[in-house]
Amino acid sequence: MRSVHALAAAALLLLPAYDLASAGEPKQGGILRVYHRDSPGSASIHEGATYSINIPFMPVFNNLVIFDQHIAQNSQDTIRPELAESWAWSSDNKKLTFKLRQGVKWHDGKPFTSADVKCTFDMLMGKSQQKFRQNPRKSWYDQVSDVTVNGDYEASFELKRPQPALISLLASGYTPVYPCHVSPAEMRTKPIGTGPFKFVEFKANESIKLTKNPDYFKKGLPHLDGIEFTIIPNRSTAILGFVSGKFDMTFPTEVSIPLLKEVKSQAPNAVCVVEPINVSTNIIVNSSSPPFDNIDIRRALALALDRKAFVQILFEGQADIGGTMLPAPGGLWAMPKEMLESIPGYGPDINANREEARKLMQKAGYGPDKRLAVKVSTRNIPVYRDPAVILIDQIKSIYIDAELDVVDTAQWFPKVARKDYTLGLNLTGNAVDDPDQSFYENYSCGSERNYTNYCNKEIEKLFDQQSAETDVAKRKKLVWEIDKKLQEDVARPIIFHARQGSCWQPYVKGITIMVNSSYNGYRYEDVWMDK
Amino acid sequence: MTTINFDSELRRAGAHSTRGWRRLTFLAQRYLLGTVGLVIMVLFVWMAISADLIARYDPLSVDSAQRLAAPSAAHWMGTDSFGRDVWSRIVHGARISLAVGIGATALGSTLGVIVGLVSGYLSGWVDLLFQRITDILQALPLLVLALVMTAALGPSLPNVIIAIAIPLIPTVARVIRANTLALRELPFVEAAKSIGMSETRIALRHVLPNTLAPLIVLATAQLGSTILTEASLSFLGLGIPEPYPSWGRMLSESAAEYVRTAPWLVIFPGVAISLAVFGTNLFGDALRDILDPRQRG
Amino acid sequence: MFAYIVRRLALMLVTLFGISVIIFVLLRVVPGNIVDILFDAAGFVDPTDKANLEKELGLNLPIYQQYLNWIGGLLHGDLGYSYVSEKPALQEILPRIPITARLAALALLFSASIGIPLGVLSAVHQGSRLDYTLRVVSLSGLSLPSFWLGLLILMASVSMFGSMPIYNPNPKTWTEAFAIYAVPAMAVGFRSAALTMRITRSSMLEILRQDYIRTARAKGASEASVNYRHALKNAILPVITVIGIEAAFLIGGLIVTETVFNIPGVARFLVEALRWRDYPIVQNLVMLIAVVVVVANFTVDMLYAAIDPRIRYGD
Amino acid sequence: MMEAKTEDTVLDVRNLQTVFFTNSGLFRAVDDVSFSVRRGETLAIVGESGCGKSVTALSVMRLVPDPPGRVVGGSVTLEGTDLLSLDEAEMRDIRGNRISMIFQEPMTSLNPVMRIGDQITEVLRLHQEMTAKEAWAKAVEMLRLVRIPEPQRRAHEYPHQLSGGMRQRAMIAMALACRPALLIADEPTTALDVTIQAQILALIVDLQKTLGTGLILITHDLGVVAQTAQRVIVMYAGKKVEEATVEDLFANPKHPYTRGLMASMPAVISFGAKTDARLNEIPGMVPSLTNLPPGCAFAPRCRLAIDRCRAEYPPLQEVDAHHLAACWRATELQGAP
Repeated sequence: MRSVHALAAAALLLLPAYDLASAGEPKQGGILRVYHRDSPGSASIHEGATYSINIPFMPVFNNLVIFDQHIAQNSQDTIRPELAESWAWSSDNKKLTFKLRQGVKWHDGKPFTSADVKCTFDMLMGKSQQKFRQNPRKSWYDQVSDVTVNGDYEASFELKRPQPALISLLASGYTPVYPCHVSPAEMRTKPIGTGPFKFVEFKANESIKLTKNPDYFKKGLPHLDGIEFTIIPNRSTAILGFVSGKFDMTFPTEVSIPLLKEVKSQAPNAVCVVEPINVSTNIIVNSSSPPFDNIDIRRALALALDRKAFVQILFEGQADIGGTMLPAPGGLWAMPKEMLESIPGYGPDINANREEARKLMQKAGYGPDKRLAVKVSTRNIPVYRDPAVILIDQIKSIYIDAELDVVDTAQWFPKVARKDYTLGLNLTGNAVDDPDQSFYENYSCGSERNYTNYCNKEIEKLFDQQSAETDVAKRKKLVWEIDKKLQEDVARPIIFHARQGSCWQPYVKGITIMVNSSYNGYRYEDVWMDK
Repeated sequence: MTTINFDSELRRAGAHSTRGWRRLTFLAQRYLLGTVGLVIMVLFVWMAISADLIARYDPLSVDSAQRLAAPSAAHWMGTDSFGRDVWSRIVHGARISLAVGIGATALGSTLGVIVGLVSGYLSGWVDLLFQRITDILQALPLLVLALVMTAALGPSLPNVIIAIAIPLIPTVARVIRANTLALRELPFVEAAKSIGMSETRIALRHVLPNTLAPLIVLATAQLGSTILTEASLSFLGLGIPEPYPSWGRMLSESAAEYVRTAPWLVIFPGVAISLAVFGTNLFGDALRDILDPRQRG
Repeated sequence: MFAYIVRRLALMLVTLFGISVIIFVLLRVVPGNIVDILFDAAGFVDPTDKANLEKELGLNLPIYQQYLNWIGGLLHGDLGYSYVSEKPALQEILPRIPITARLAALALLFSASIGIPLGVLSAVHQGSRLDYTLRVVSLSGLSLPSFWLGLLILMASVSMFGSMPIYNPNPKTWTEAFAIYAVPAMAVGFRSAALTMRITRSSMLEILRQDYIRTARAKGASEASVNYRHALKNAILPVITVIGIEAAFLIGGLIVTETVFNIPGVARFLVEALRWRDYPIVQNLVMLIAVVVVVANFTVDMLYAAIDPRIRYGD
Repeated sequence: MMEAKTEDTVLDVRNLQTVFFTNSGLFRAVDDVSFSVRRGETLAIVGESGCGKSVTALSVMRLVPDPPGRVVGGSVTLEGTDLLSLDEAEMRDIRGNRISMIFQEPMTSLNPVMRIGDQITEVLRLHQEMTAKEAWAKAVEMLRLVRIPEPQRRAHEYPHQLSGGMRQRAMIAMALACRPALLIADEPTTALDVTIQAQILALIVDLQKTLGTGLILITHDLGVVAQTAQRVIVMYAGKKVEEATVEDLFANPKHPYTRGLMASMPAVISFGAKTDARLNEIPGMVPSLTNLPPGCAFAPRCRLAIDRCRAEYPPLQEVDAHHLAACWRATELQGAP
């Protein structure tokens, strides 16, 4: 596995290394067969918050701008034009204007214009007549006051204050442009886009089929005749299907490290990479009621964590330890190692940390004879349950006897919202590797996804300060400081940032797995098959 | 005419072994499969009872240094990806399986007996109502009902036991009802009535004990199937949740990821489930032969 | 006979009505519904969106009202709309029925064609080594968790043939079509074959003790004639009942097998719909399964009457 | 022994021994029993239930269920052939063809899922070269012979559509279809209504006369014996205890057990019950066959028993001409009981 890891690291440095290695004229045709891990709730990317929707439907759409599909690390420098030919910030950094491509047609033949852009973002901001059934990323546009059009081929975003990160949000796979003339309900079942592939059918629990868009505005693309996703929720069956050659590719970023070994042992030719998915596993601590309203106990908890053990057990060493922001080398905003290790609980000497934690516990009145009994609540899904099992084992060392409390998916968020838990094990995914997205969503006062209701007005100010900062180096410094503070406050202790594997058959060319997001790299317009 | 060895024929028929140890060894030979089943069952029950003694490690204790260790003197059945000792988990898993098996069977049988007894004894509209209840429960396949029940009740050990127990009711109720109906007409029940014994007392003192044999046969047969149902629920993600080391989950969760790299994670839970179920089935078969003379071959 | 059928049909309706109430209530007393699941991935539940959505789906109505709406629709052939796909439930369920039906029919065929002959063989040679072997094999068949059996078959097929049967709506070759259905059918059928075998065996043993078997022997009939001409025709009656019961047993087995073999049939759909709390689908699927089971039992009784002259002509 | 083998002899049974191996021990169901039947003769075998009458019949048919039972000694000669030395296929040719048997329970002895006609046809086609059509015609003829009204229609019916008496008639038709040399009727009327009993019995005797068949009539009912049999053997605890002509036996029973049986015979012959009626005049029960006393098996129940009876088993002796009895005090007993 080490070699796969090393390979991934190499790919990271050489960036589009894969293409140089397998250079050659792309062959046309063929249907890319991919298995899908579960049946997405709908086909509407805007109404979803899982890459179960992004992956199969991103090829149907285009964004205004998009992260370069062949540069693994997303950053502002890798943003490329798509439906917009160019973009420009106003001098006060409060207006972002896009010049739109002309002659683009929706899959139903209607022309694409600036009205579609306005419709899409008005709906996202909740301003239009038509409403999404759910709108999970509304907060991305909190700083946008209005979207205006100038003729059919120009659209501008007016901002309340400078927010350089906006362009990154617009470049995410989560931000396709929807047609104005199709209702949100229709988009959930029969999506219409401008993208390289047209939607053919979506049979729930069975398959999703896309076919080549012959009128795609990028001439000569796509190479494939179509993409077929077969929905296989059972991982054993899915992997066996891939190994036996029934699929050209696994569901991206869905192969666990142990499973990767199985794949490698049965299909040695398969190309596999393991990359960070920018999903952090963290502990939500209910600080509004005893015993974790006591900062000492919260600190003890943070000190008791042996993050390396988590990574060792769950990822055979292949996951990253960091703060809120995705650690390097995948992440752009992670604090330096020395800084990280200065945070309580991140220091390398676990025993010393735990000794300190026990002292804190004793201070709070607990000890070997008076142990603290708590429940660790989490969802009944292995990726949630497994780290919880380790957590329970680790906090035994600081006089805490925890019991696992598994919660049905349908009852999880209502339960969390009711504050009906003491410790919870949670996963937080970040679509874009940008502090704005993760700080505001998870730590700002009153945000829906700030489960712990952490609210610190000073930090809140720092959030705004970094968000408005246009100098990247300065912004980084600010971000590090915030991140460190968040960890020290035990706002939501981050345990690790997961990595996942993706595999494809050697003849599949043109796939790049992103290293700092698992939501943005699935346009697949120039994927081809060498067979 | 061929000569006949009377002694060996008689031994085969089980003569000279009317009591004590010889009787037992004879039964063991006569019902060889049943004895094997009994031995397996006793072994598992012993495992469950003395789990704390024979488990060599804490079944929940995680050890990142010892993960995926192959079977060895230190870890007889190796360790899992958390570094937990598989032997200890199997042993404690016996407890869980037994809890599910016996818990669900006992609960299902008790409810079934109540429904069957009341239905068969009281007749009239109560019977009609209870029969409709059994009809309703019987019209849904066991796994479908258990699935809907666990989905509705949420994952936990007692809930899984309840979800598996409810679908067992109709079979038991039917057998008990039929038996009760037959027994009601028998002279000793008539006699009990004539000396003024109360209906409830008759039902409990006379009718119930006489339906015990078929009940035991039925319950043994169901014991194995409850263990399998739990395994199926685990596979569908609705079984007994962590931290309980359930065999079904141990098997279904390692089936994909460790078949080649750590086969002991797949083999031992698989063997444990199959063997336990096999044992109860063998024993149940023999028990049916012994207790239900109609079926005796 | 006619009165009997009418009575049976009436009782069937009562049973189905009871099931509809139970399943409906069961689904709704639990906290959490489709809306929570839809919001799940987003990581939070927006209360106004949730209220809107619940209103849109009619989940805000009083429970009896919801029930009446459902049953009212059902009587008009309107099964409602799937919450998830937003397509008519009928349109979602209907295309899956033939898949599962084909699978179940093959499995039943397999189970009967293996189980009945082996059961007869085992009974006729009661106490022999063959009998022991068959009993042990059938019991071990009943002892394997069905998902495990299915996975073993898949793994064996991958390592032996480098390929595996995975569902494909338009199989290209006959062999593929056969593999797609026959292999999973065997995985389910194996267990029910074991069950059928055991029941055939005990039924045969029971029959072989009957007086008329002795009569047949006294006539000078050969062993084969006694076993097959005289005994089997009688023994098959309880076996038919059992095959009816097995229809229910099979559906349970199919849930697991359809998941393992990734077959988009009715049984797996139920599991998925439960996960999504897609009530219209779950309700209607459970009703469908109940109807199948109830009708299967009814058919078996009728079949019984057709085969057994005592019932056909008797009162 | 009593009579020499003549050409007339259909069946000759010598020293037949049939044992059962059970888990409570060896059980001698038939112990050293000899008898013979002549063409057209009716031999009655009498005794309480469990005395070995039926096992004797099954031993002759070689239908003793094995395990647990086994014929372990003696010979059974039918029309000069030793049945015990035949292999199973040869024996099958005899059964239903040369020897037939009618059982006690007409309700359960016919296959419920086969038409009456088919069941008779089967035996015909097994033993005689016949087309299906011929066999069916013959079956209908047999039904007419046993006086079943509308035989054509009845042949198409199933057993449950016939009354008990009808069914027993059908059984008789089946048994006699191949004109056997010997018919064994094992309590053929016990399960029937009293009014039917006499008819069936008359039918059997009548047909036996017409066809010249030898008949072994197994019964516990001495009234039946008096009406139909020429000779009688009395069995007790697996052994033959007395044998005589009907006249001799009724006039002058020589065994206390036989005398007891006669004394308990009601004036009106009416055993309607399926099980043998309990004999009031004989105290005690039939002894357990696995645990027989060393002397005479009947001694514990016998009012006349002396010490010798308890110590030594009495041999079967010819106490009168053609009259055998196994009792130390046989000669002391004179006249009707």
